Amino acid sequence: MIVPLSHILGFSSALFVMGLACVLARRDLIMILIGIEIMLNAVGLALVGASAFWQKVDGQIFVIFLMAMTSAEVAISLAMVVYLRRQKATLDADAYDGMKG
Amino acid sequence: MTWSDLYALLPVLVLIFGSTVLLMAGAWRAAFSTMVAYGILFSLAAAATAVFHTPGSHDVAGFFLIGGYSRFFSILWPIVAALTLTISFRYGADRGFSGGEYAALILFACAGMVLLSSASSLVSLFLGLETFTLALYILIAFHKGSPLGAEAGLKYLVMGGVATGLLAFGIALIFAATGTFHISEVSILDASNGQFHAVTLFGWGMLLAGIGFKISLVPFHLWTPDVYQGAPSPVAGLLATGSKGAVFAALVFLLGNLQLSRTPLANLLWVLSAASMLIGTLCALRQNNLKRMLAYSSVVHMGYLLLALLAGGTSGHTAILFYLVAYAFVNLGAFAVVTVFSSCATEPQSYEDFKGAGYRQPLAAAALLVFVLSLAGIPPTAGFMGKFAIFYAAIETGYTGLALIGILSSLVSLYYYLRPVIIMYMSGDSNTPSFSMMASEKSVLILCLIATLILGVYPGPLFDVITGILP
Amino acid sequence: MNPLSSLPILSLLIWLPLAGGLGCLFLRPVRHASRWIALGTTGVVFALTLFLFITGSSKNGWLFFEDHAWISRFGIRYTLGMDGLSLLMTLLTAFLLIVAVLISWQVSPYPDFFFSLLLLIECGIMGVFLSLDLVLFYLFWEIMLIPMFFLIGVWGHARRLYAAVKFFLFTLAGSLLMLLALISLYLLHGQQTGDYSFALSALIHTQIPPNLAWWLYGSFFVAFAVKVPLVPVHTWLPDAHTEAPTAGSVILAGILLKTGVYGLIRFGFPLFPGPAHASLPILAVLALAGIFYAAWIAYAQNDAKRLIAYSSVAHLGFVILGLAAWNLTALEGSILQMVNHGITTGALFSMVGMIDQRAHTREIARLGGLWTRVPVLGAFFLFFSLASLGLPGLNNFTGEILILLGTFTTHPVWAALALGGVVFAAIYMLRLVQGVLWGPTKGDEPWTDLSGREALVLIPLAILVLWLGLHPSTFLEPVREPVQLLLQGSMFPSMPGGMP
Amino acid sequence: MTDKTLFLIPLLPLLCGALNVLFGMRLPRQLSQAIAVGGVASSTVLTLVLWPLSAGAGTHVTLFTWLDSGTLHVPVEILFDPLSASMTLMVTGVSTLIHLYAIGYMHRDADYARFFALLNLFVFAMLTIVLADNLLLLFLGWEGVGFCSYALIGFWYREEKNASAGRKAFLVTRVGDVFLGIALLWLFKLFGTLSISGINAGASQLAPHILTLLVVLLLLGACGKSAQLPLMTWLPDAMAGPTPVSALIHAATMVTAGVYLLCRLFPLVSLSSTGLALISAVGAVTAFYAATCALAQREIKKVLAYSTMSQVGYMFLGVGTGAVAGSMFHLFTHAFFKALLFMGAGCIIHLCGEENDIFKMGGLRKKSPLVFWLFLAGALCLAGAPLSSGFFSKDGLLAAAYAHGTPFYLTIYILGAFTALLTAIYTFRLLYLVFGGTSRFTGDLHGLPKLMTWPLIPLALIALFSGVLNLPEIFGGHQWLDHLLHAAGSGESHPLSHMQEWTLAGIATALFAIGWAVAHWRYSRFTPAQEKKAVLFFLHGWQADRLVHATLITPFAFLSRLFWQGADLAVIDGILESLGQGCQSAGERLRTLTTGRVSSYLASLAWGLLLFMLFFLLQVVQG
Repeated sequence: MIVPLSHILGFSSALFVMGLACVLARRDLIMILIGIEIMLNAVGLALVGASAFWQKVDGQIFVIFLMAMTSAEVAISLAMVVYLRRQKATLDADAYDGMKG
Repeated sequence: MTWSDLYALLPVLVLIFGSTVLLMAGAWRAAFSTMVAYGILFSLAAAATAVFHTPGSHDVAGFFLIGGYSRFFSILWPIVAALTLTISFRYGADRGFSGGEYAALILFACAGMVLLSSASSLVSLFLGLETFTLALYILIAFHKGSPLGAEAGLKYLVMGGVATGLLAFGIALIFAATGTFHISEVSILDASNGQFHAVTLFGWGMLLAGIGFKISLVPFHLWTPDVYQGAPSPVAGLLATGSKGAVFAALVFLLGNLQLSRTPLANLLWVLSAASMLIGTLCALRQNNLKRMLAYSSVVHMGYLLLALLAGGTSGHTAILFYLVAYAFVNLGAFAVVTVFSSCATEPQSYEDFKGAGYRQPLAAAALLVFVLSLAGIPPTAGFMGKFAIFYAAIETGYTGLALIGILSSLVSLYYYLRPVIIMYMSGDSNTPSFSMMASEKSVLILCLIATLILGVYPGPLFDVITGILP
Repeated sequence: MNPLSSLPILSLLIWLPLAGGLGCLFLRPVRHASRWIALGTTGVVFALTLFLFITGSSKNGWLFFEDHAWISRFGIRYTLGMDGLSLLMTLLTAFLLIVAVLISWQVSPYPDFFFSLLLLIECGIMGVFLSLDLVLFYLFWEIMLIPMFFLIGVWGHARRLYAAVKFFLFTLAGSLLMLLALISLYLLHGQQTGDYSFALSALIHTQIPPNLAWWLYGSFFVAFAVKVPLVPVHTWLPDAHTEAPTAGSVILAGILLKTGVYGLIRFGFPLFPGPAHASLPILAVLALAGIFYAAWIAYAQNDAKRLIAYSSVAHLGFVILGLAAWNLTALEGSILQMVNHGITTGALFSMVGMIDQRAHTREIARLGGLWTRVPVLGAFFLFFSLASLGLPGLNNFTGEILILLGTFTTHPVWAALALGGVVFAAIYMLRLVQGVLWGPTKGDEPWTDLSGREALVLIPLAILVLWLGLHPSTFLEPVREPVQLLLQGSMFPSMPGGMP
Repeated sequence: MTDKTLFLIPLLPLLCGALNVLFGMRLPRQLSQAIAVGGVASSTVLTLVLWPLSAGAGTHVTLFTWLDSGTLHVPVEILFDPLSASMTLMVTGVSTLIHLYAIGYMHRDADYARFFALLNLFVFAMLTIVLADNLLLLFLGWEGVGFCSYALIGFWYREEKNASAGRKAFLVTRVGDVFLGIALLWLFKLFGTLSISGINAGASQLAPHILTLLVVLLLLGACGKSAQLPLMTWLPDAMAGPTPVSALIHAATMVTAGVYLLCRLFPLVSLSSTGLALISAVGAVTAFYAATCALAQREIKKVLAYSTMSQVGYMFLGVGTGAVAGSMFHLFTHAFFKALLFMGAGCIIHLCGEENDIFKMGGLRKKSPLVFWLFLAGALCLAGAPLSSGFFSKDGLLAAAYAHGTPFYLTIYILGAFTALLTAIYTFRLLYLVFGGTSRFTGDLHGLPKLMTWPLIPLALIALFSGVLNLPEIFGGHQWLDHLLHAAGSGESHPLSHMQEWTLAGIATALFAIGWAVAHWRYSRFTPAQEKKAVLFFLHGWQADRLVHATLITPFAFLSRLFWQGADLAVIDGILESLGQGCQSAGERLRTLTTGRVSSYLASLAWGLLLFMLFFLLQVVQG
């Protein structure tokens, strides 16, 4: 293996944290969703790396599942964005605070 | 994947088949009630299949372990789905739900729950979890006319997405550290696996955080009340019982065969359990919205279940399974009452809407009474037996401290469980509009009521079954 | 051979009221059906207990015993047993329930609901007095709470919600601890003997490490102390008694409080003899505190019901003192006094209810001159008040004097102090009597004197007051043997499989 | 006729009382009255008929077992011996006369049934005290008379004052009863039985200090019922009751129950010389105290009440000297003349139209000579006029004290003698103020029903001549009562020489004469004047009530409120409620975390994750 597993894990962790930071920092719904996608892609990276390290295809299979799942989620998310946009003319996530306490 | 594998998964296949059929049939604009009725039939068929279908112990592709344990949940979750659908007849029709999608999504979610409950690999765990989560994203926001529903959908979507990320990353880390997804192998959490010890631990941390979100443990619980409140009541019932229960079923499997109390996780779970019991209880004290109260109460109950999980062993796992069954009927019943009280346009938002219900709607009120008493753990209800089993397990394994905290929280919780009772029976004049319940709603209430009481006074058979099927 | 012995008579005592209660609910459309069902059910139950009392009181051992498997996972069995003590308690329960039904004859609103709750309470109490399996006992112990909570909460007076919730929370606080303790005890016993069972007869043989024994006993004790109630966990009582409807007060004071003492006698002492005996002085101190403290507070009350409620605390102090003395005479006195207090206080609460119906107030300052208006009612009130303050020849005296005589032989100072409490009792009771009966008449609308139904309630009570006062042996005979066994630290052997 | 017939003596009044309780309101007045009188009269007759049974050690009968538990065995048993027989005869006889008088007295009261029922119940309870051979049974009667006294004092309950007086009587006597009760418990512990005969028989085995304590307890019990210091404050107030009640309960019978108790248990009491001395001292001091108070009273019945207290004090004094028979003698004579005086007072009050104040009477001798002569007969006995019954009985007691010869008993004698002087003074003060001089009474005199006067005539004769019951030898008597009661026990006797006896009789006569003279000088021509402070002090019974109020009642009421508002509501409920409040406000605060905004939910998720990671980092670092 050319790249040591630790590097892959380090890189994907960094990517994951960046994605998480995006989710935490942004209020725009689209940006939050993008952050989530980044996190999930970091997962895919780590899985592929680990799969290579252990010489097992399990991880790669999981990545395929993950991609399918992600696309389903994206579809739902986008539908949701459109739906929300119709409900209230904003995509600021914090604007939706009708329920609290 | 062989034919025998498919044969073993028969109940799930029935669900998925039903779901697909309904989804397609929905294109022909069949009436809502017809579709829901078919949905009920499919889920009952799945349950019946599971009852009569005995494939024996079978490991499907290293993903799903089919056996008594999974069969148990293959019966339970379809029943929950069927009940959810049964209470939706009037509720959904009033709100213009499109029948095919609604029933199909519930069946689909149910399939996810069954899969999750029988997962033997982290991959299948993830897939099962995501299957019903995705369905729930839609179901929560299903009522298009409701701003609250949209808000709830948004919150669940965003939080769920992040939690999915955590979960997946945790799984990836564990895989990186151990090279396997299989639960029986990754569960070995001792320090022996050298260099990757840290990675494993971080992986577990992520995994637990993701799961903690799904079962709304403190501090990942904040979404719960909002989502419960915004979601359509039947869906909230499914969310509260099925989705959480399935996760716990998987957790028992995941953490079952390691001596939890000896691992570093024990301390963490201890704190999580205590915090969930206490904070959930305190937050529920001043709630005026029944659904939000139920949400906080579910936080508390997850704390109890975590306590049983921590205790582990046969007692702990028996307690969890029993509690899940009891909790399913009780909570579903409670949400059914909310559904029954929902008018065309709105759901009851505050306790005041139940004022005097004890005399206007005796059956619904009596049912809610029994359900909240059961949640409070007062005999002769299922909740008492469940709590008894949990405290039993806790004391047996020496978690007396947590048991005491549990006692304290159930004492305080009595106060908020009594509040709706007081409103219904002891607050004088009625605000409740007179309405007559549909037979379907009545039957769900009566079924849940009887189940709650029977499990409370004669839990022996269920305990025996559970003891027989534990992995 | 007893003709009833082929019947599961103990189960009947428990489940008959439940069936009646459900009957009340389901026959709602029939006008006035519920009250007759309630009267019929309580009547039949009373007849059963009376029959048992007449025929069975001289036998040895358990008079009746039932034992069935129930929840095998935890070794919980459905074990019921009746000895003299339970017999006496069930008799009292059955009797007071009839009283409760009769005084609530015209209850409104929701009479069917009301009577079904009454019957549910009877079911719970009977279960408590008959269970010999700890979990079964606990089950019934909690079941009693819910209907009582409703009685107070729905038909109570102004502060009923506060009182109802307080009642529920107090009692639950105690009993939850007991739940933990009984599970611990069970596990300990199972680990020692391999026999995992919640049966009382098995658990009394557990060898408990002293330290743990204290904790466990403490948990049980708290549960029972709340119910008795002992100072300082008594404050639920005045509120609950005052706010409850008349029947609720009668049942609360007459029976529910006794379940606490019964629990101590049946479970607390046999299970934990070590700490129980070591804690007798504490018990005595609490009892004495109760006697004086509650009497003192009773004097300051303006609400007649609340005054009687506090007097209950004081009277129960005597009962506990008898327990603390731990000898035959004192214990018999305690048991007798439980019955006595049930009768007298039940009667007094009923009477305050009757007065309230006429005067629409229970405030002592606004009552007065009752004798002029309703002399018969007044005479009964005076009679029961005298019984309550311990006039010899009436029932409370016999109980108190047995307790005191028994206590004095071992602990003279306790008894002497407690005797001082008798003066206190006279002080507050006479204040009540004076406020209600004597003085000028207030208001001038005519009142009807005792109605036939009310007389039907009061006359049997009055006869019992005299009977217990002049010939208590009738009621002491059956408890002698259980008390002797208790003092020896053993109990009747259980009889697996039911009837001998 | 079996011995069990003896039980009829107390049970007949009980039966008749019960009849009146149950049906009195529906019966015609005559029938109700007849039942009441019949019950008591038949008891009297029965006592006379059964008198032979009392000979020697008497007759002991058991009816049934009352209490039975372990070693405790309490039968309902009575002892008909000379002591109880003579007391029974006195009680029933006097009661019969008073019942008759009461018919006249109550002729206008609508509540006659209650009155006669209570009166009969009282007689029952009193006879139970007298006849009981078991302390617990005695206690039953003891409390029973307490209750009847309570109910009868407050008979006219519409006035708050009367009801309060009854309550006070009940409570104060109950304080005494507590001590009696303790004695009873202790005796049971010591002897294992509560039988009076058994206790008397076994008393000599007790240690002296225990005996003394027991006697003190018994004495305190007796003090309550007999209105002796310090439990005497209830008696003057008890005069709020109808006059027959005062005559029966608060003069003739109940107040002497304490004396009877001590006599009954004399074999035990006599074993403690300290105890005896204490009894004497209490008696003498009370006698003196009450006499001083009687001097200043304005209400006719209160004068008599204090004089009763004073005379009962003499009886205690007598018991303390060991003169049981003497005390019983005085008890009997006092019962006769005091009942007579009270009923006479009732007549006077009735004559004057319910006027109680002697300062507003006067000149009644001419208006109603019959009442005057009857009252005079009683008054002479009370004042100790030579050869009257009171003279002999009181003199006997003083002589017994003198005979001891110790400085202590001499002091007692001197106090007693001085009290005798005071007695003469207040008696004649009363006579002069009521009957002498000119009438200060405004208004018409009322007529008297015949039944209010003629029962007094036999009583007056008995009162005057009952001295023969125990006439000392120097007057040619045989001390019949002394011999009769010998079995009841007596202390060590100190025979006096005839010379000493004559001297004592002379002193008594002189005191009587001086007292008369003083009263004549001061009150034969009376004009009401402003009362001095000292007089007021005596009028209010040395301010005993105020003292009790300040030291006991006020603190009691204060504590009662303190415990209720302070401890129960503020502390216990307060702590619990603030716990509840704390939970609620904590919940409120925690709820604000659920802001409704996704960003803060995400933040909390992130914080939770951070904590998880930190936790695991810690695990990793620790290895």
